Amino acid sequence: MPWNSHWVGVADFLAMGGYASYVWISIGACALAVLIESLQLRRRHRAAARRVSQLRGEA
Amino acid sequence: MNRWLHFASPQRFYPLAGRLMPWLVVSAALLALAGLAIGLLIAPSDAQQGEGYRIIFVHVPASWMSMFIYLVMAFWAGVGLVLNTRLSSMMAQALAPTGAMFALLSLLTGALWGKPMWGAWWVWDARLTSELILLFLYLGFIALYSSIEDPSRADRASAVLALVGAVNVPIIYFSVKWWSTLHQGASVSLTRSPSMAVTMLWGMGIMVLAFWAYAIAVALARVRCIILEREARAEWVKYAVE
Amino acid sequence: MSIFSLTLRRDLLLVIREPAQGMAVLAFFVMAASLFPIGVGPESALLRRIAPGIIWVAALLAVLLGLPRLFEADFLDGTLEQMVVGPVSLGLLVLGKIVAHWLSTGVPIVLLSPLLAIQFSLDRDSLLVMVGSLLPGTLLLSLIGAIGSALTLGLRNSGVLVTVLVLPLYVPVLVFGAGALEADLAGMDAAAHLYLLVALLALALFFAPWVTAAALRIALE
Amino acid sequence: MFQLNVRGLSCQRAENILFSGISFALEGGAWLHVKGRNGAGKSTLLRTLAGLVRPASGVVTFSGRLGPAVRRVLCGHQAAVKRELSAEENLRVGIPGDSPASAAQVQAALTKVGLGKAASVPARYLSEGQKRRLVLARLLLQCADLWLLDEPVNGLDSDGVELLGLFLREHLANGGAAVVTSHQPLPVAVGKSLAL
Repeated sequence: MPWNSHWVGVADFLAMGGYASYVWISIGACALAVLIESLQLRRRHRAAARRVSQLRGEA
Repeated sequence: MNRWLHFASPQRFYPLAGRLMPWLVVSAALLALAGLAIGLLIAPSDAQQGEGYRIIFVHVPASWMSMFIYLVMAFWAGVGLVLNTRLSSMMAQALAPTGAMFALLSLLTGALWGKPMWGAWWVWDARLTSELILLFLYLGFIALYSSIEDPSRADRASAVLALVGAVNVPIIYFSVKWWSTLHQGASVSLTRSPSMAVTMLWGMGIMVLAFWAYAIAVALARVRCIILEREARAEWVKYAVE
Repeated sequence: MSIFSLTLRRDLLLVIREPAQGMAVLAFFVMAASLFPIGVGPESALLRRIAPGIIWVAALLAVLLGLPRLFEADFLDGTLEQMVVGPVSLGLLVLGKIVAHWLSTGVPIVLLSPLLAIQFSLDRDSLLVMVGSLLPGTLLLSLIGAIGSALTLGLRNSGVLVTVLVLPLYVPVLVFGAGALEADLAGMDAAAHLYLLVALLALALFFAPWVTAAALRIALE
Repeated sequence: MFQLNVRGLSCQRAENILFSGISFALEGGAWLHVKGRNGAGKSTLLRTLAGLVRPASGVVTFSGRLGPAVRRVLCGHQAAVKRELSAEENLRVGIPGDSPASAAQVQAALTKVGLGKAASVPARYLSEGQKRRLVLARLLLQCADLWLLDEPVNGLDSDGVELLGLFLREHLANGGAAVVTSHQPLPVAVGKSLAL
């Protein structure tokens, strides 16, 4: 592992000293929230843009 | 002053936000990677809590951001109310969902941290309880502006609520702290974070910057959506949409 | 006569003419508080311990239930618009309405609370602290609630929306109000809680009327 | 001499412009008849003059002898009457802030609008027309300088309209001004008119 950190190997790192589920779920939840928010925003932007071009078509 | 007002109109702000967003997204990603690398790889394990304490690298930035975003939101809402600039109110409404998300994440990671350390998913600790109430304040703000059709009334009514909320946040925090020390004594508390090694501080600091960059990027993206939705009939919008 | 007392007398006259809704709020207060012994069990030691929270939460929800009486009726028949157009200070007028709402909702709750105290087997000398905390407390709840009901005036889901807006702001009031009674029951001195409660009341008395007036102007635009 | 002047007024409702560039001046003794199709923003114009609505742009100023605040009164679509109060109580305490009128003045105003006998009848039993007349009685008692009447003829029968014309003429005679929106013609000398 780089920077002489005290992890022995990847498995040890993933085990997180027995707290693996808590730590990885926390980080995973943050990543998931970011993902959901980004996708939702992209969908909302596209819907708004479609509405605008629809209006442009009518005008 | 005029320079600043130059970007106050949605028409000029829309492309500016579009140009800023990619930079912010990239820097948020890089900062997050760096922060997690320091937090998970380099930072030493904690004396009492072993490796479980590493959740603070997402818990503390999330709860700090949820508080900071509420104050920024109340600021923009106040500016929108006083100067009657629609864009500021749109910015306040763009920040609210992200602030609520951070409050929710803070509660979730707080519970995930509390379970291994104190054996309970939910601890009526002063900080967690006031975080919960902060989430309710966000939900109240979002519920108010989304249930008023007329945009100008929605902006001004939600601005009043945000300002009243901002005044109440310290009062709520103080009263909850008073309440929790009264009932449970200060033995168990998330506030007394573990002794902070320098690398831990660095890790948390960088994660806060990452969350901060992310929050601005998302707020800009959402404000662009709000501009498109509210100015759909405006002339300039037709050419702004690729 | 100042606009404050004019509005106060007017609203009290209206309450006397149509007491039905006022009674309903009081009935709710007593019923809600009486449900807990049924739900939790009749042993008086336990009831004594949870009495402060129950009585205070029931009073808080009763005031919340009575909030639409503040502006809803006047908004629907157009008199509120006349008041806003009128040349009088809207803040004082609103304060008159809030105090009238307190007199017709909060004070009857306080007068009824000894009835509940008996149910929860509270002894006589803690009655004083209960009344002492509920009296300023209910006025404070009306003041904060007025802001919420003005903001949600005329909205279709205003009933539930007011709750979502106002409950977080009620937390400090509940903490100090119920805390005062609890401290007294535990034999400690409740003065600190009561002072803080009255301090919050002073803050709200100063800010709430004109914030509510601003919210009314926004709602009537 | 009391004067209302409006310059470059424009109003918005939910992001679309209702009207713009409205300018006119109105002195005491004159009245303005506002015409326009439904939804043209006639009511919004009156509510802006009443100070309820914040205009998108433009200026509304009152100059002249009238001290700090011009006493204006707005009669909207709703007859602002409390059902629980009697006709007489409605005039005395119905709207906190009206200029305090003595019982005799109230009774006189009621008889003038033909509600003399119905003074103590709770307003819930009054017909729509009678409520409109009650609003006319209140207009007399408020002795405002600027009357802002939104479709005042609605709900009034023929001699009700006569009464309205009479009161309007008296109001203009002693130096008051009025801005009135109405589809039917009013029994008053034709004043200025503004089409939205």
